[in-house]
Amino acid sequence: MAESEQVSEDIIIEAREVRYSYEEGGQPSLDGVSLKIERGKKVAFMGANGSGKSTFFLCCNGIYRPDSGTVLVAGQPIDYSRKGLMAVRRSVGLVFQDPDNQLFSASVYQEISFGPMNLGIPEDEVRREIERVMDYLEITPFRERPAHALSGGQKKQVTIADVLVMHPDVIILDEPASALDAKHTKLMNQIVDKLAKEGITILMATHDIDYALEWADEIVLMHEGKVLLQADPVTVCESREALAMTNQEEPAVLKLFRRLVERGVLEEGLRPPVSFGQLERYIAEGR
Amino acid sequence: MAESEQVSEDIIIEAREVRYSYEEGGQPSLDGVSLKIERGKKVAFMGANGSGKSTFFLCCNGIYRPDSGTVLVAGQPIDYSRKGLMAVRRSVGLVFQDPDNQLFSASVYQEISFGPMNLGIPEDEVRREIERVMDYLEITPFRERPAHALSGGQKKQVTIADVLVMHPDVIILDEPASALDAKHTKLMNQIVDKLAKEGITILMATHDIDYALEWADEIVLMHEGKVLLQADPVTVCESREALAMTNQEEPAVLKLFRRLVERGVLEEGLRPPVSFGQLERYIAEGR
Amino acid sequence: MSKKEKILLKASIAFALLFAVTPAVNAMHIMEGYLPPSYCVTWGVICIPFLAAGFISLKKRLEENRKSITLIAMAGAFIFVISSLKIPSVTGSCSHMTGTGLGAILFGPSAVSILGIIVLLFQAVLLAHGGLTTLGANTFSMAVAGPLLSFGIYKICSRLKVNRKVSVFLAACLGDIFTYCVTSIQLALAYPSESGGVAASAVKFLGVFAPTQLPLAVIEGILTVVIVIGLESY
Amino acid sequence: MIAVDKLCYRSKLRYVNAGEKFTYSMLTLLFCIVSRSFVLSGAVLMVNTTLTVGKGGIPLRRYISLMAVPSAFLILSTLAIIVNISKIPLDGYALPVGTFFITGSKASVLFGLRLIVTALAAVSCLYFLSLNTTMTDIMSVLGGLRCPKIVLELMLLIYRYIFVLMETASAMLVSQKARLGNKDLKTSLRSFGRMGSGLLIRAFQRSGTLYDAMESRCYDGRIRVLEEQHPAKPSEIALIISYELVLLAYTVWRGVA
Repeated sequence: MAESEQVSEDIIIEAREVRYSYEEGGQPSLDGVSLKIERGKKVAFMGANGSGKSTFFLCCNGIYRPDSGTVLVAGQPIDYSRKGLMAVRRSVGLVFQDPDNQLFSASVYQEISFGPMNLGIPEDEVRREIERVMDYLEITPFRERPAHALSGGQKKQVTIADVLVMHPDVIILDEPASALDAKHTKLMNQIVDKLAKEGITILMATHDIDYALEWADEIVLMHEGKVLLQADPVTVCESREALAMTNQEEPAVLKLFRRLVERGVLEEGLRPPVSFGQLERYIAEGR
Repeated sequence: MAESEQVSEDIIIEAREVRYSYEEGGQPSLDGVSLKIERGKKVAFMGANGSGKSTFFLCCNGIYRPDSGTVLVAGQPIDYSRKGLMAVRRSVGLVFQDPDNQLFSASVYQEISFGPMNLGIPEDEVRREIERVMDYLEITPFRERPAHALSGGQKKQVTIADVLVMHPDVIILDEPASALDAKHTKLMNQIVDKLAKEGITILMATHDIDYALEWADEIVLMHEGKVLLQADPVTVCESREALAMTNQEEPAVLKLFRRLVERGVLEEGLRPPVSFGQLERYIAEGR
Repeated sequence: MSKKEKILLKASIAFALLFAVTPAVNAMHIMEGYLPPSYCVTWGVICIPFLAAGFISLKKRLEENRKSITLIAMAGAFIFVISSLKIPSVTGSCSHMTGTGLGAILFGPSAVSILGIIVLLFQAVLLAHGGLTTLGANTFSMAVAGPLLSFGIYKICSRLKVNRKVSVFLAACLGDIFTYCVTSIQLALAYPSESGGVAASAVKFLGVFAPTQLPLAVIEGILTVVIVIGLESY
Repeated sequence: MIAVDKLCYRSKLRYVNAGEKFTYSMLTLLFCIVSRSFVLSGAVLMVNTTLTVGKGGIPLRRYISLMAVPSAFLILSTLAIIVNISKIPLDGYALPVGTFFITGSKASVLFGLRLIVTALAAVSCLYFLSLNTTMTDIMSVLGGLRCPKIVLELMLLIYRYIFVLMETASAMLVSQKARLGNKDLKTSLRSFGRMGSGLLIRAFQRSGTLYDAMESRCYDGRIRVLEEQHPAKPSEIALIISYELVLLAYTVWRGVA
C-alpha cells in the first residue's frame, strides 16, 4: 500500500477508465482509456486519425470532462470547478496541430502575453517572461511581424511559446512536425529536446514512427478509443500485430535490422537499435 | 537546331527565366526559374517553405502570370487569353495542400462535377466520368457524405478526383501527405503511383526526402526563388552542399550507405541505393 | 414609473427567471408559424426593395471584381458562425450575437441585406432560429432595419468625430436594441392587446424580452468593439 | 457540429426526391398557419413526428429536444399575448394586484393555446424538411424555383465555409480556454472578441486561395455543378396530393363554417 502511494507521486498524469463521446449516446471517442505517465518522461502517442489521441489530450487539461472515469494530474483528480480548472490548465499546456487554430492575435507579442496576463501576473514580469521565452525559442528575429504573415514553422514556434511562457509541468504537442519543412522540423525537434532536458514532461502525438522510436521514452499506441499498447519504443515497434492493427509501418531501422538478422548478417540476440547510427555500428562490428 | 526541336516535343512543362513577385517591387517569390519537365516523369519539388514551390505551381497553370519570363506547356507559351487559360488549366491540374482551400461545395458529387462542367462537357458524359473517377480513387464508400464530415485523407482523395476527372496531362500535388496518418499516407502514395503508371506527369512538392529519393525520377531543389539543382534523386541527395543550403537532411538510406562505405563494410563504386531493400541486398551480398 | 409599469417590470422579472431555465435563447427570431399569413407576406414585400438594392450593389461589385465572390461568401459564413456561437454571458444562460451591427460596420448595409437573408435562411433550416414563413419579418428586423440604423449611427458618429470605440459600441448596441424593438412591434401589430390595442401590446412584448435583450445588447456592443478594434490592429 | 445537419445525412428519407419533400412541407406549413386549428395542427404534428421519427429514423429524444429550441420565444411571446394588465377583470382569469388585475379573456387564452399548437406544428414542418433533406438538396430545389443564380452560388459557398470557419472558431476558443481565456466575464468577452477578429482575417485569407483553386479548375464566373438525381415516385406524389387536398378541404370548410 505504502509502495503504491510512493510510486504515484511520480505519476504526473493518470487516466482511469476514461470514456468520452462527443455526442450523447454516440460513438465513444475514448472508450475506457487507462494509462499512467511518469513525470519527466517523453511519451509519443501514436495511432490513426480518429483513434482518440486529440480527445485524450483535451481531457488532460479539463477542456473535456469524461463521461465516466477519472483523469488525475499530479496525483489529484481534476477538479472541474472554475478554480480547479485554472490550476490544471496552468500546469498542463496544450499546443495544437494547426497553428492557425491556435493563434488569434494580431501580433506575436500579444499572442504570447495572453496566457500570463490571464494568470494575473504583474505586467513587468510578463514582459520579462515574454522576452525570455522569445529568446529561448528563437522568435526574436520575427517578433515584430503580424501573426498571420508568419510561415508555418514560425507560427509553430509561437504556439509553443504561448504555452511555455506559463511554465507548465507538462506540454502536450499535437503533431508538431506536420506540414513543416526540413529546417523547421529540425528546429522543432531541438526545441522539444530542450524542453525535455529541463524536466518538462512531454506528450506528443506523431505519425512518424521512425522519430518516435528514436526520441521517445515510451510509446502509447491508441486504437479506436483505447490504449492498445503502452511500452518502451522498441517493444511497441516490434509488436508487429499491434502496428498492423493501427496501420503503422515498422520503423525503417528496425525493419532493416530484422531482415539482416534473418539473413544471418547480424547475430541474433542483439538489442534492437533505435537509430541508424547504432545499426551502423552493429553492421561494422558484426562483420 | 533540328535536334533541340525534337527534344522539346517531350518537354511538357518548361520555364524560362520566370520571375514573379506578389507585390509590385517587393521581394521576388520566383527569381528567374528555368527548368524543363519531361512528359511522363515523376518530379519531386523540394525546398524550404517560401522557396517558391507553390508560386511556381500556380504559374504552371496560369493562375499567376510571371512578371517576366515564359512558361511553356507542351511546347507552347501559355496564352493568357480566356480561351488559352482554359486549355492550359485543363491540361495542368493543381491539387492544393489544404483541402479546405479547394473544396467549395459540401457535396462530393457537386465538387467533382465542377471541372468538367466548366469545360462544357455534356451532362451524361460528366456523370459517367464522375462515377469512373470515384471508383478509381476509392471515393464511392463515402461519396454521400458532406465535405465537412470527411476525414483529412478522404478530403484529399476528393481533391485529386476534382482534377483527375478533367483528364489532365500533368497533375501537380502540393504536399499531398502532409498531416495524414500512416494509413492515408500509404493510400495517397498508392494513388500517386497509379496515376504515374497511366503516364500522367506528376509534380509533387514534398518535405520527405526519403520518399522523394525512392519515388521520384527527378528532384528539383529550390532555394530562394531559384532552382538550385535539378537532377536524378541520387545526384541531388548526394550533393551535400546543396542539401545543407536548403536545410535538407541527407536521406537515411544514403547516409547509412555512405557511412558503411567509409568504414569499409561496403565496397566503393557501388551504385547508391534508393531504398532500404536495395541496401539490405548490398550488405547481405557484400558480406 | 407608473404603477402599471412597475407591475409590468415585476412580471417581466418573473418571466426572466422562467426564461433562465429554458435551454436556448434565440428570442429575437420570430419562430416558425407564429405570424398570420398576411403578415408573413407583407413583411416579405416590404423587404423586397431593400433586397433588390442589395442585389444590384452585389452584382455591380462582382462585375467590377469577380474575385469578390469568395470574399463575400466568407463574410456570410463569418456572420453565421459568429452569430451561432454561444457568447459569454452574465446569467449563464446561452445566448448569441445578432451580428447585425458588426455586419453593417464591416460590410455595409446593402451587402448585409442579401447576406442577412441567406444567413437567416440557414439559421431557420439548420438551427430552427426563426422560420421560413417568418423569414420576411425577420429579414426586415435583422437584415434591414437593424443594420441600417447601426450603419447610420456609425456614419454620424464618425462624422462627428466621436471616439471610435464609442461609435462602434453605440452602433452595435443600439442596432441590437432597435432590432428587438422592431420585432416587438411586428409581433404587436399581428397580436394587438385586448385592452389597449397595438401600443399596449408593443409595451408587453418589449417588456417580456427586455430582461434578456437589454444586457445582450450591451454585450453585443462590447464584443463588436473588441472585434472591430482587433481587426484594425492587423 | 450542427445537430440538424448531422442528423439529416443519416435520415432514411434522405434519398426521397427533394422536390417532393419541399412541396409537402411548404404546403402543410401553409395550411397550418392559414387554418390555425387545433385539429389540423394536432394532426400535422402527429403525422410529421411519425414521418421524421418513424420513417426517417431520427431518435425521438433528439427530436423532442429539437422541438424545444424555440420554446423560450414561444413561452414569452404567448404570455405577452394572453396576459393583460387592466382595471377591469376579463372573463378568463383575473389575479388582483393592488387596484389592477393581471387578467385575460377566455377567448385570448384559447387563442394563445391555439397559437402554440399551430406554431409547434409549423416547426414540425420545418424540421420535416431540414431533418430529412440535405442543404445541398434544398438549394437545388431553390434553383428550380428560379432563385437568382448569384444568391444560390453564395449559398453554396457559405454553406460549405460555415463548417470550415466553425471548426476554426471552436478550435480557437478551446485554445483560449486552455490558456485560461475564460477566467472571468471580462476575460471571456475579450477572448471571444479577439477570436472574432482572428477568424475574419483567416476567412479572408482563405477566400483568396479558394478563388485560385476554383480558377485552376476553369472557373469562369459561374458555378455550374451537377447533383445526384433521386427521381420523384408517382405513388409518393399521389400520397402527398391527397394529404394536402384533405388539409385544403378542412381549411376551406372551417373558413366557411
